[in-house]
Amino acid sequence: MRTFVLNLIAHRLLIAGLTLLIVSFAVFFATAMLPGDTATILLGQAATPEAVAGLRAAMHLDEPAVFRFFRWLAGLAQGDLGTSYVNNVAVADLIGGRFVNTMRLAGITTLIAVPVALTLGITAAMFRGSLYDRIVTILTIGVISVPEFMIATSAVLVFSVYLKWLPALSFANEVTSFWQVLKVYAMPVITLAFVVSAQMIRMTRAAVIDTINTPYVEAALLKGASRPRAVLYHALPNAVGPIANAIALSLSYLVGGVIIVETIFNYPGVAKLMVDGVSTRDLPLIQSCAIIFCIGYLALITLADIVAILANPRLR
Amino acid sequence: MENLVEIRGLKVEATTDSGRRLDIIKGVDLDIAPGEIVALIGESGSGKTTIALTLMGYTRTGCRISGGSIHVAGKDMVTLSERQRAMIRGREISYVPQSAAAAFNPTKRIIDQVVEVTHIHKLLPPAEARQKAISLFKALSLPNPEQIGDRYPHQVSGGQLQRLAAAMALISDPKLVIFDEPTTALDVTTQIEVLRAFKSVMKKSGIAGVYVSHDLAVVAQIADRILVLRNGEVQEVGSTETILNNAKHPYTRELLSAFEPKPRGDNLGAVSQAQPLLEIDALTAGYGPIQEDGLPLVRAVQEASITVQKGRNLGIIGESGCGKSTLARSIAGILPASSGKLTLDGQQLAPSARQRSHEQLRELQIVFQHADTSLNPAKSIEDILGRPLTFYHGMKGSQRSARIDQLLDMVQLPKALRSRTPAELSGGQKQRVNFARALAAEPKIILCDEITSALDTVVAAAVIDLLKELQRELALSYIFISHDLSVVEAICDEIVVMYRGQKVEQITPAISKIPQHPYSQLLFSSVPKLDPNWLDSLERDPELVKAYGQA
Amino acid sequence: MHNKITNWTASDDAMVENAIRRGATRRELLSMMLAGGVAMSAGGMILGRASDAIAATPKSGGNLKAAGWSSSTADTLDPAKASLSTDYVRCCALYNRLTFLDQAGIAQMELAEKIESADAKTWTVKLRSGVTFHDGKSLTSTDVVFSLKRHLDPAVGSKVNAIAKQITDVKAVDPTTVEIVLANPNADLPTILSQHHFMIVQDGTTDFSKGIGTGAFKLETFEPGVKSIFAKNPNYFKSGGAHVDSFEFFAISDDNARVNALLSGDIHLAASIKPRSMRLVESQPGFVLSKTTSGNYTDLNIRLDMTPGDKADFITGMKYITNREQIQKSVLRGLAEVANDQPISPASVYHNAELKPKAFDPEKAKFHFEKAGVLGQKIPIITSDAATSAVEMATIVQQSAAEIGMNLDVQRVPNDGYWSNYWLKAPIHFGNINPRPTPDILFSLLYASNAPWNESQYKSEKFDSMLVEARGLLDEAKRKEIYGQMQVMVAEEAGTIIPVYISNVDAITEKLKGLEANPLGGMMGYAFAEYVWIDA
Amino acid sequence: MTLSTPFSSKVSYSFSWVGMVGLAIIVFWAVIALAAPHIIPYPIGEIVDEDYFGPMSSKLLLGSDYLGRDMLSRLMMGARYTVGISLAAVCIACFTGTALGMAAAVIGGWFDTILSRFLDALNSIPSKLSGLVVAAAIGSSINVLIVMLAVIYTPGAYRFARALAVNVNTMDYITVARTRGESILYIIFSEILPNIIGPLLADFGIRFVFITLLLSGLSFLGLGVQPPYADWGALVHENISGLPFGAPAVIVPSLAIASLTISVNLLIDNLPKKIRDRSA
Repeated sequence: MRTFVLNLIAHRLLIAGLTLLIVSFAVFFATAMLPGDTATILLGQAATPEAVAGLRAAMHLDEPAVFRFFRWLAGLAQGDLGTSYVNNVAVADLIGGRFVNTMRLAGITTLIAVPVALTLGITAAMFRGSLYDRIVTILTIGVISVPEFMIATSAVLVFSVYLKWLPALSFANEVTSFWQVLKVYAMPVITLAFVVSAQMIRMTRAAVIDTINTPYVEAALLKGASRPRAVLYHALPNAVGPIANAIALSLSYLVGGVIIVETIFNYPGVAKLMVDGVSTRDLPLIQSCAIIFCIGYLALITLADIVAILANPRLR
Repeated sequence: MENLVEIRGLKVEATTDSGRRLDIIKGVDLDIAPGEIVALIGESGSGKTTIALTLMGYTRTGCRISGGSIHVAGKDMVTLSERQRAMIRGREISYVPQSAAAAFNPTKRIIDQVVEVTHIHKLLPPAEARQKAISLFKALSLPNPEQIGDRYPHQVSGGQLQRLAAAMALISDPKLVIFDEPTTALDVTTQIEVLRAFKSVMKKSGIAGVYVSHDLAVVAQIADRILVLRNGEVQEVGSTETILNNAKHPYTRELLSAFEPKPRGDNLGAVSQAQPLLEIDALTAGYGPIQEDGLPLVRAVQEASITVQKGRNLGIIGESGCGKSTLARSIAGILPASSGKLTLDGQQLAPSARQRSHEQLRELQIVFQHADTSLNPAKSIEDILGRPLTFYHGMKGSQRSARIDQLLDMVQLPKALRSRTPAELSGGQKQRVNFARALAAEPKIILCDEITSALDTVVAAAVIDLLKELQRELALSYIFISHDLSVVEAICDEIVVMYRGQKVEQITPAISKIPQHPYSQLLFSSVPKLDPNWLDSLERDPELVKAYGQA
Repeated sequence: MHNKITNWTASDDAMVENAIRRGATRRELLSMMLAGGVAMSAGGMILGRASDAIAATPKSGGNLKAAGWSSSTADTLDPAKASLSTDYVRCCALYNRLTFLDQAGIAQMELAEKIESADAKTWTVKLRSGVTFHDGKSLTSTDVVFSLKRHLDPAVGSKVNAIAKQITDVKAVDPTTVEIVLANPNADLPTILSQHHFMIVQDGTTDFSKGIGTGAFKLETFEPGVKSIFAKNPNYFKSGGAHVDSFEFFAISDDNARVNALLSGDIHLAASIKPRSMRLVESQPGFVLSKTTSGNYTDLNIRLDMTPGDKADFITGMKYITNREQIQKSVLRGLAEVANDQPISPASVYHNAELKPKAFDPEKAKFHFEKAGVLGQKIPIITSDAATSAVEMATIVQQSAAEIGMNLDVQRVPNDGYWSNYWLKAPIHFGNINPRPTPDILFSLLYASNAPWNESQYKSEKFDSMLVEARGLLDEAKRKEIYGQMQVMVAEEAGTIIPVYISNVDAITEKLKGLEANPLGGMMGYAFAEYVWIDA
Repeated sequence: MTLSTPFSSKVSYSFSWVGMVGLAIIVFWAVIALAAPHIIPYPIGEIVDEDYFGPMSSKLLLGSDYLGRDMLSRLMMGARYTVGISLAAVCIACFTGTALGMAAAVIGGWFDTILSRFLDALNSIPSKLSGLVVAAAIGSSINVLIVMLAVIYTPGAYRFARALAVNVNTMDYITVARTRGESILYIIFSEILPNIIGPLLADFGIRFVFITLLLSGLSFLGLGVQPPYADWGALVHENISGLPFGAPAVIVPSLAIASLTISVNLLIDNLPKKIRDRSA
């Protein structure tokens, strides 16, 4: 049985690897199609034909795209993300600190959003059809229908400009104490939590309701179990798979989808870095960022799959 | 003696999709004395489970108790608060569900679920609860009583799970246990063991019981009293003896008559020169990766050779997992056989349905066990029956419409049903439509895979009669796959017994060929009889049971 | 979105920089150069508190925080490559130039003690002594030679390569003297050397990430696209040095977020805010707007060598259909002056006040469109938020045109890549030109036949010869007259419609003192960090 | 628990009032979108107010925007873009995703594996960033926007439809159809689709909301509908400076987005049910 599970997990990892390969291929060629010649852009007004040709050769831009793809892939495999076209810094150095920032923001948001979303989703399912359930359902739709820049801007206006409780920017103030961490991260995290929670709440509610209607939950109720016990102890463990999947999908947004929040709170994360890369046609940077987002997504999805496998004794 | 249970004028109402309320239980009275086992019997939808559940003050979604009183051990379950009811559930009254496989939580260990009641009601410390569970496992003659609880539900067999469910119900020493068709999903050989285990434990501890079933023969073995229900009303009440021998109500008689030996339409003489219609030669089929020898890893059917004669019916009988359904799927080309040969009316059939010709597909039709899943719920009966007419015979418009009417007529369904969807039909009606669809192709042979097992006794008998009648009219042949010997006996000229993927024996009941193979003997002897003493007097060779029993 | 990404126009912001300084020396030579400068602007002022600021005594200490509007991983500390406003701010903090422009647009000496020439062709630069770099090394002539020669090396990719090309030779005469030889006489050299790109770096520098200069601040942290932190340079050669102890600079590209950061007290200065945000800043106590009227403008360019710009009547029609008052009032909320289709703003002494803006006249426009045979045709106009207010201007022109049956198809394209992919290339598109210190530079860059950024492909031999003639002239009145005529030529003949000169508005907290008007750019010509102080 | 009681032959529909309110709001916006060019009080590019972020008045019912343009007119025209683009994109995404998802479930094998991997790969790139790259590569016109949004949301629709279809695919009636010799297309559209259409519609609703929001997110990044037109998200964004003053210019389009997305979901959660009145 153990080897069976290990095989399943290995299979999932293999699939993730295969997907990553497809992604890297797609990313490379999509970015290679961006208009504007990199060499010309880089040289700016000093772009004489000879200089352009020289730079193209130096950057291997004169080679067929397929060669460049494999060159890039080989580099990636060795952990070499390449060198930024724009400022000649190793892409890994550019991404490094930003990646930590992105992960920190995503991590804190996860810590807040996931428990809240699960609680709301599960309780809504537990009291399905009640006023509470209706309110939660309407609110989740309501919240996701407000553009996130609107949420963020309103929050800044209220908490920073008028009340002056929280800083408007997320990095401008040096963070030294836990209290400051709370203050600095409060607004971006709340904004993001709004954005990612709604879907988690909906999916959790649906998944739990699916399992609530099973004979074993009825059997638990007929054993005299209270409704909360029947839901938490009997229904929930069986809903782990779909819930993990919903969480993974929502959290993947935190890796690459936070560009608006990063912009408004001036938070130096990877998404903003990638936008910079697009503006400056810094292909190695764009490609590396895209690959990071894809790895993040695939890691989350694969993790959710593995959690689902481990949570199911039939597969264990 | 004071009654343990007194139900007076119980009414349960259900709310329909359109918000209309209607009574599904229409004023039922019921008394149960301490230690007495009362059976509730009736076809599906008669309200027997609903009544049983109200004893715990429980109704399923959309239903509610609208009238009457339910006194259990002096407390009225109707007026209690939900919290008070929960105090009683599992502790004073417990429940053994119809399908233990579904009622066990797949993600929890069995022992944890068995002792959960003691935890919820704080009856016993965990260690003691565990000991008690193990002693119950022993009493229910479960193998490895010490360890079995540490397994997950999917790791034990259906019969064992059903007994484990009983242990779960008994661990709190309840005053009343509700058995909801606890053996319906089991094989006959397994059913005997489970019934015996239930009966001995109940008698020993003097617990009262409510036994819900549609199977009169099973009920006869365990119940002291029988309550016959139909459409939410009590038709007849009496001791088991009285009901079996002196039934007054016509519905009860109908139930009883389903057990009478059927007169066989003897068409054997008519087709004296037997012509082979379908020849199955050394067929092997299964699942899993293909091994070096070119055969799959799991061989559900091994080297089966069977011949069906024109105009005659073949029964394939065996218990769950014997490979009979796999055989049917291989014949139909759904699961291509790995080796062996199939010949239909002289033409060799390709293993996969995809490679078979239009005509070949038409000539061999298959009817599945579950009419619920075999009929597309999104389509009307008219569309379901019309499709094969268009597909195979190119029929359109009024011609097609007329033929649909004919088909409905053939399976004895009113024409008014044609615009309905399957969900609006009863189980028996659905199975008839399912069958009519096969007829629409005008096949030479129909594979019937357990088509009556999901039906109530009375309905199943009617469907079998219909099949026989159609055979006489249309010169069809059937391959009838079932685990129910009485059904197969009623319609088949020859019976193939299968065990673990192999054909064990072929018998011909019409010419009194009696089973010789020990497994066949075990199987045949395990079919319950209407005699209340049948179970107690049944003697089975323990060696045989050990060798072939699955429980 | 005011992201000026890869904005080459902005890259020349440096050229127009000036600074305000106490105790700067003046040389006779410079008075001659007055001609090249820009007069004190009437518009440049700090609203409501100019006099306070001048009267107040600077206070030392505090940590200055300010936000610009654009930044990316392309951020650099190499003055030759600086191309964004944030680059200029950083370079101004770290380095010095040989000269700088004061608020009157007059070149003043900074690292140079004096700059002299007999023929305006061979120049001698005498360096100030006792100036040290952040790493302790003294400034010598080799540093200056290295810094200037870099611009001539194509491999460096200097943004002012085209301007630097007139320098044929630079050599160190002695440790404090440098000789510069030009291809042709140019009296404007001291002004040219005041551009940001000509900042002096240490000889042999290849890695600019350390930011070693002679400036008022030392680099502490530099994260491209994120932020920079500077500490006061205790050994600054100017007496007193910077007032603040440290200076943190970054960019917030979202206009609202920038304003909100200021209002919440996170920063002291929010650069270049949109007119629509002014009301919020004004409504909050403790904050003021610093307005700088300069020669910045957004123009509609119609290429003369492509359809429909090859029909003169089309261009005339477009000039009449452009409602300059409405752009000035509605788009820019009054923070602009109506312009007359030529680049020399009223802030310059060379501005031709006789040349009146074309009045909004739909009837005349219709007449000209009909004459050009384009009425009713669908004419695409490329616009982008990359050019300040270009999208709003486009919609105003579009709306006016629609009323006379002229179908202008406004196509907004992303900021990103606008300057490399659309600017100068599309038949009708918007541009955004930052102020330049002299008409010579403006005309050379934008209107001469061989101008690198000839937005409408205007070609006139007469114009070219007038440009050369004016450059050599020492007669101020004559020079002004020629420039006046050239303005008329541009307004009448070129395909560039310049509806208004746009003011720059920086929003600041009242605690920030010492920020003064600078006619040539916001944030005191990007060099504010050295001069301001925080009045706690 | 099914009860076999006599069937009534009458078929009726139940439509809860919540669903009706949702439908009414959608119809309202659809009518506005269709009629907008004929009923807007002012041309949407015309500056009618000397002031900006003007309040509601009898002349300008919803006040004025940041340039002094009439908000009512802009909002009405915006309905065309928000409703039109989102609807077109969500239709394309859901149709493509559903068709491919069902095909993958029915055909299985390599087809399923490759398609699933490919669409998973597509899904793994953050939507706003891929939007940015696409817009940088080929510019942004309405058609590009629709196709881009559709492509971004196709993998999700695919995943969802495939999961549903895989379940249905195990049903016996599909096996019956296969052994009858039916084609893949027949099985997909005639046997599977009708059984998963309900959940698909619910998915359609939530995807519609996401597309509307992504559209507004793209306007934040400077992509989107061409001026002087603007979708609602763009209206919110361009006027967000008016938020501190509670300007109708920013509040009204926000409410419009919320009203549309919420009512789409209310309608889908409460679609009219066909009721055959039978017990339990």
